[in-house]
Amino acid sequence: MTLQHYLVISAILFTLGIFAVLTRRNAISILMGIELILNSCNLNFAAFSRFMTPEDISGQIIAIFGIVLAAAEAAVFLAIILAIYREFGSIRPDEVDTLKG
Amino acid sequence: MQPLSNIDSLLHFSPEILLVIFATAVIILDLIVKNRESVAVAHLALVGCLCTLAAVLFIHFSFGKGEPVSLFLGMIQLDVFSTFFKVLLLLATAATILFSLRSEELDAKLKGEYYALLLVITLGMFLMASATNLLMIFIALETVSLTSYILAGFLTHNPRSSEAAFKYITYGAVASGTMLFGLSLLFGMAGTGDLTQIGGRLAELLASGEVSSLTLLIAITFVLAGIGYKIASVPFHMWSPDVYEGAPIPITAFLSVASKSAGFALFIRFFYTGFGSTGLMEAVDWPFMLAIVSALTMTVGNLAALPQQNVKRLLAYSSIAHGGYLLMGGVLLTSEGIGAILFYLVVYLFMNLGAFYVVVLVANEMGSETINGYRGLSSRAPLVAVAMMTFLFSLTGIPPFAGFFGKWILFTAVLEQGYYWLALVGLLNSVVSLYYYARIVKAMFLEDTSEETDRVSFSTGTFALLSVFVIPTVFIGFLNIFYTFSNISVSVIPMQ
Amino acid sequence: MLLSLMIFIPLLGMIVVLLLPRESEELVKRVTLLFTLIPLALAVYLFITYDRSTAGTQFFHGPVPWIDAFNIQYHIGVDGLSVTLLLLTALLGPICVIASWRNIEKGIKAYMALFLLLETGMLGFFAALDLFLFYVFFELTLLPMYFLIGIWGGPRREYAAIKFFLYTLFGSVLMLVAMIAVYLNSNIVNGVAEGLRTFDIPTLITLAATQGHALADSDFQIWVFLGFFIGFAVKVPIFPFHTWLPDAHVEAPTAISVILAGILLKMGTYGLVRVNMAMFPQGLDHFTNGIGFWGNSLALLGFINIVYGSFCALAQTDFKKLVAYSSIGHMGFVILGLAARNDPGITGAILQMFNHGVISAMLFLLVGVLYDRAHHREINGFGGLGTRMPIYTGITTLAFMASLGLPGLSGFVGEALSLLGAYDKFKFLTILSTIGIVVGAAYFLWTLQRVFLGTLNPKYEALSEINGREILTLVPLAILTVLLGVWPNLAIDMFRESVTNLINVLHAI
Amino acid sequence: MVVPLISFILLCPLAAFAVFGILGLANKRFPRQDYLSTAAMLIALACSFLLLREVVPSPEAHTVDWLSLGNVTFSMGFYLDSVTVIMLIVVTLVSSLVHIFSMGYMHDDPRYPRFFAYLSLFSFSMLFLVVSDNLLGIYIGWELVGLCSYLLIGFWFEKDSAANACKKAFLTTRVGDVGMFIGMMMLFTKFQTLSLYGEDGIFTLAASQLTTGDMVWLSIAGVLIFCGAIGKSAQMPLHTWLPDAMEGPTPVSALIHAATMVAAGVYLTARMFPILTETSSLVIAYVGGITALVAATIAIVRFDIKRVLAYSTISQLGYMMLAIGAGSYVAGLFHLTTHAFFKALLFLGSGSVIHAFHAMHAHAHDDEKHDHEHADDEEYILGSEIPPDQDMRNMGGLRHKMPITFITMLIATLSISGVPFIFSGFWSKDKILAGVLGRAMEWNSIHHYILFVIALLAAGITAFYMFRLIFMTFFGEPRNQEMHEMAHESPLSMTVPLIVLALLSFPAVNTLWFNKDYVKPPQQSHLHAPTHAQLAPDTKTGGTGVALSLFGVSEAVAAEEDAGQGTQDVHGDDGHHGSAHTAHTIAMVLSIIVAGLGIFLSWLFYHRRALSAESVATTFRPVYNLFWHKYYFDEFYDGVLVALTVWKARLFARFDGSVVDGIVNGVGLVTRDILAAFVGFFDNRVVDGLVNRVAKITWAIGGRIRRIQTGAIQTYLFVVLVGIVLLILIFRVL
Repeated sequence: MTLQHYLVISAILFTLGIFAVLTRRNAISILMGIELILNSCNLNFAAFSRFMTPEDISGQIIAIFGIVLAAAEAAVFLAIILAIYREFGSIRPDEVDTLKG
Repeated sequence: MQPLSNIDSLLHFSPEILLVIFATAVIILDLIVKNRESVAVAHLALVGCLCTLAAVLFIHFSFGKGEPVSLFLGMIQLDVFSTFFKVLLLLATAATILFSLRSEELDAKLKGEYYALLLVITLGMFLMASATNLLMIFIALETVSLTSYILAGFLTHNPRSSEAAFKYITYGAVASGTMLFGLSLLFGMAGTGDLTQIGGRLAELLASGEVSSLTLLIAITFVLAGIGYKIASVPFHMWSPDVYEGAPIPITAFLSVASKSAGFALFIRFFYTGFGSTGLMEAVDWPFMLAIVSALTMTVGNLAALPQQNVKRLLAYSSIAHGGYLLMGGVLLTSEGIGAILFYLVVYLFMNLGAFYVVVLVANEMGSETINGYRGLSSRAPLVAVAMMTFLFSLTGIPPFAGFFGKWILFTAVLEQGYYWLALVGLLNSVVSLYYYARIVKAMFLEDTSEETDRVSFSTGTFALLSVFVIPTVFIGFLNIFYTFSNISVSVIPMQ
Repeated sequence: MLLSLMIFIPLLGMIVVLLLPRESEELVKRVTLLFTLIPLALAVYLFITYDRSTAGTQFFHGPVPWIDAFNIQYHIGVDGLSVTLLLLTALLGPICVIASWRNIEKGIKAYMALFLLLETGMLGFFAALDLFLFYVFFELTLLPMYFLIGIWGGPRREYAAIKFFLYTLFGSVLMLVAMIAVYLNSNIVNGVAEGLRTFDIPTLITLAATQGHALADSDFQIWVFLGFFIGFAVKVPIFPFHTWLPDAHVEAPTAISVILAGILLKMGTYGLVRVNMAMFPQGLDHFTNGIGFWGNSLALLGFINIVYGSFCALAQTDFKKLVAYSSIGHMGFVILGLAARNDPGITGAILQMFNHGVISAMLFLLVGVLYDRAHHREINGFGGLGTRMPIYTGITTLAFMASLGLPGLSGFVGEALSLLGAYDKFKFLTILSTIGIVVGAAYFLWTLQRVFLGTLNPKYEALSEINGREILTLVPLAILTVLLGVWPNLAIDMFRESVTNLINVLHAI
Repeated sequence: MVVPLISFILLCPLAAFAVFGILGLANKRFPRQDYLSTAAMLIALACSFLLLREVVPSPEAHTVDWLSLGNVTFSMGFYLDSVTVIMLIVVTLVSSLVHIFSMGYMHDDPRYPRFFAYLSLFSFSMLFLVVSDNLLGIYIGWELVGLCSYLLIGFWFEKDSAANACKKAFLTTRVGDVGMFIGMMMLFTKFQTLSLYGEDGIFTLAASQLTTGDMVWLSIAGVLIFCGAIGKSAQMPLHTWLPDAMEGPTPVSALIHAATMVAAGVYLTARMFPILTETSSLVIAYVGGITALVAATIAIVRFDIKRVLAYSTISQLGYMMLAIGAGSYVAGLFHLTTHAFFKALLFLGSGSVIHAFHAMHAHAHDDEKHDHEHADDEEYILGSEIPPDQDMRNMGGLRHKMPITFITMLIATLSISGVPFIFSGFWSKDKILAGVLGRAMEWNSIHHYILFVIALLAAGITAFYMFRLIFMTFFGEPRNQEMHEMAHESPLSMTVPLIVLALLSFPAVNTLWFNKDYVKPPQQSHLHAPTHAQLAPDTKTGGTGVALSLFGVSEAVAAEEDAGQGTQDVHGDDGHHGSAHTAHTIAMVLSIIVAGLGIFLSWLFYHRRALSAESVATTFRPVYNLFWHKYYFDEFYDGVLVALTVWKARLFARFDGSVVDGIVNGVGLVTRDILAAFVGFFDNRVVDGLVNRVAKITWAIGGRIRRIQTGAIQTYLFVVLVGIVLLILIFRVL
């Protein structure tokens, strides 16, 4: 397992995340896409930290912070989805488009 | 300079700490106070701002007169630049709190959280203005983002507000995710999170060919995605009109001024410290990229603003356009350019907040956010109308208002670097902008409402606050102090 | 000091007016009149005490440091040209106040306040010796004008107001670019920067004439010239930037039309003389040396203005629009004269500036008088008024004759001199321009016939004769018209030296 | 002494006008404006006589700086030589007489005071024109008299016809004036001055500086300046305004459109005499000659008494132009003075006739007349419709009713027809003919022979139609009994001026012109070889004149001889002296013959009725039509006009169909409706349209950008993606 493998995987994850965010017709799926993106980043940090600067663990610290923030974000996101559901009776992102122009 | 250890840093960090303390205090007070109508909470938050301001200034003048100090092992840096933005941000926050006091759309039950979040978001922006480490940058960014999502969606039982929050967070999450990916690449290439070292490292690696300029380009573009989303620059601007329209007006005002300023602070520090080295710029000509982005941004913002009917939305687009103007200063790599940005931000703070304040007042009195709601305002509330006129023409950049002087030094800086096309685009844009600003003025002054409506009376406090914005909007340009202040503040930004 | 007093007294007046209670309209008017009369008195004093024997600027105030960051200074002073136009401005001030005495129904207070602000802007513009100050005053006239047209104007006032605003702003941003370019180059000698940059007009003029200075580079001058030129061309207005003028004039209330035609148009030409000609002689040379297309371009524009404006005027059936287009035609003579770059040409142009200010003011006042009575301006809707209102007819005839350049009245001198000067350089264009003289006579006489001669239109049996207040506004102008017609030296003495000086600058290159 | 006198002469009428103006502005009336103005004129007249002594020995200019630039100075000033003085006297004299005449003629006009004010203003302007010593001054006076004629023709501006006529007059003359102004510009650019006299005046400079190379532009300049004269003196092709100008009150026609203003053109040409080149002189001569002939032929067939006089005026002016063009400076000016008197007399006489009829007319068909005046002005202005009180076909046998008018007008007619020896008209006309023939013989140029013939013909025709007028008006049976009954002799205020003018039609009072030392023609420095020669006829006949005016014909020849000797030593080559001598004799004889012939014919036609004008008219129908339709000048213009009017109706409905006629209004129509409307259209649609288009486009783009903002969050994110990709791609490509 060299660095490249990790990078490729993270790249794939990132792309999948973006793809999900763009195409899913359900807010939850979008949230999952976002999580994919964030995790690909974390993976990057960890991998770089492991291979580039073995003696310095700052990369891994960043990854941990990333996970924390991702969690926080997920919480807020879910709360907002609830609100959306309350107001719109649906969580299809394309139905939430009263603000436009 | 040698980074201070965590313990030594705490004193220098006192403003931020104060903010945290006050945030918690606000929540506690809110729990204590039973009376829903009491404004004690807001006033406490206001006091918090003032104390923080005092602390900021105290630290600035007591410790080394703003000599750069690196805190927490190089996580954040305390210098004139950050101090400048801290003052700016505190002013914005205080103003927002005052707006919120007068705004009638906010839910009385949630005051405590509201003001607490305002203080927290300020904290996040402080960090944005002073962070010098990738990790800190990311944390700061996320702090600001998360709180602002909540604030945007703060109006429960208001679908528009919820929708704004939804779009905001979706967009924001993706953008910050993208940025984080870019950061990870940078970290990987440079092998360090310290912004001050990244630049040098990357330059060396480029020279030695260990890093391909493509990777660097991708990384920079991804970072730009995150920052561009904060300062709402094309093509990362599309969230802002919807969010600004849906969010509570005070929050809209706050976002349009404070988070834009913080975004610029971050942008300047990041790009000038991180990517400022000449070798790097030969590999990736990001200034030129930004020049194009800024031209697009102001053009799109102005043109899209033309047909708007909702004043909040119109101002949203106008603030996009102003983001474009400001970005011009960022592509010049000269201290004049940065100084121009800072000066313009000061001016922009007053005129834009003022404009939004009038929007709040009108929304309260006439219950309308559309241009038609402003018809005949000159006869119903002349002073307010005149104030709004001042703000709008200042935004257009017409002498003798401060907005003109802001544009003036901005364009001087741009022309000095020979970016004639960019200056021309900017100036023509400001001509276009006159048209939609004037539509509001027209509604207020030129179209007299057929039915002779009675005059609306406002409290003296309202006028006092209004004048707080009007007077600077008229006089800033004529005073030397502001120019010198903004020029000093850029001294710490490294220039190649 | 005296000059600053003169400039800022109207501003003071504005504040005073704003502090007055809105009920006491008469008081507001009186106060405004007072605050416009003081500058007039000062202007007359300037006119008398001005030392006609020197070209240099006089009655300095400043340079007082203002914005150190850009070495912007508060610096004002007058030379012969400015003093003449200052007098014109100060004279039209009270006249317009009197003209607005009755026919402003709503918001008289705001009206007067804006008017005073406008006057400050105009006075300051003509006295400014610092380029930045110059620009600020130039723009300062925009806002009050926008509101004065937009609030108190006619049916299509909103359109007219914003059109005026956008046009002028468009011009002035190009001017701004040019201005900044001048500022940035103001300290570069032989490629190396030395000393402070400056906005000081006299300094800049000398710099632009010194060898090796960045400002003296001919290409630079050509571009900067263009920038400023477009800015002023919109104000003058020069074809094809003129289309705001008819709308603005038609919609604006009488007094404001007077100011528009009398002063604001002159701001354009004044800027051409003060900045474009004095500061960029090489740029000017490129457009007026009579070689090739560009060498004739300025004169060509003048010619187009003359002929085009006259023909447009001929096509109008709206009295006010006709006068508006006639102004375009007359400003053409100014451009032509300036393009000639010689003694008669420039003197003629300046005279024409002043005289047109006086005459067109009369014309618009007269149109206003008729409009207040008949409530329309359709020329063909009148007829035979000569029998009903002889005095009015008499004054109108005088104004028309002056405007169509009848010798013995002031209009002639300026036109004739401009043409005499221009013929020296641009024979063909000048001869073609004389078409304007005939057409000018044609539309004025034709109007005279349709409105005043022939059988009286029964609708206007009961039309009342022009009243004392209106005569009061017209007589001073009429006197000036005749006086300068028979004694042009009275005006020329003021700026003869300045013109000679300017010509030396132009020939120095 | 000179300057104060002249200033005083100028100030009197000006003051008279000023009083009126100031009082008018104060909305008051000065009841006796007429006395004031008349008094002013009489004083001016007295002063002008005083000037007689001042002028000789040497002409001089008195100037002040009027308009001084850095290195150029335009001075205003007086130039006083014999010609000036004579002109002054003529103007003041005729003007005063007209003032007096008007007191009676205009008496019951509602705007009585204003009329006199205008007259004063006119007199001032005319005098200013006469005395000023530089082109600019002349131009100023020139335009001012134009204004006055505009005001006075349009004095009865309620009549649409009058309103049209005055506009037409002003514009037509203006066209000429522009030509003159261009000429002035040419001279100015060459000499950097507009003063004529003095060592740095145009004439001296022209004489000293110019080379044969400059002849071309000098000729052009000369002709251009002459354009002014063409307009003012109603020479072809700008003559059509003068007949219409008869819309004005008759005294005005007498003063402005017969005696003074129209003569200003001749005066100007004479002033320009020194810089006239051969070419420009020839052009002038031809214009004058053709005008003289054409106008005369038109006059034959008019029935409107005032129009006959109008055309005769045009013709006589052509005569003067011809004289100047042919180099007979003195002759031209001499004819100017004599003509001023007898033509003024004729007009005033006709005025008194019209007055006689008009008085009655006012009672009889007032409203009816009123109607027809406004019925169809187009017709009316074309002259085919004649107000009955001016129609000679309604007159006849008036000589018993109004003897004074008859006698005086007869004298004038004899004078204009050139009845030999005792009438001034004969001498002046004879001088001209002699001058032309003389020039022809010296240079034996075919042109001048042609011109001479033309002049002769014109002289004959003049005699014919003038007597036609007399016969139709005063002799024979009254054609319109009813009108005839009402007719009566005019009041004293009107007859006195007639008598005075009649006296002035005798040569004795014009002796100044016969004194060859008094009026000296200036040198023409720009003619080829025989330059000096052309002076001969003048001086010669000048000499003769003195003799003849005092004694009979018999001595004339003798006097001529020594006059010849006199001139011989001046420029001593016999050849031309001989030619001049013969020229003069021939000219005199021929002129007498043609005059007699003309009178005789008209006697046959209109008194004896041995021949019937109708029959002749029918036999020579085409010719008659040509004359009747004034060579189809107006018809031609109207033809163009009709076409345009049709267009107009279709294209520019918004223009009212106001009555338009004559070339000026024709051109006016073209420019006004076609060109101007096009330009106006262009301005609205194209220039303004462009601006609005830009605005629209900008707005449209705004709309597009809006549409991208669909409201669906995923679209936004997609845009982000695309944006990032594009940015990266761009920078890889770059």
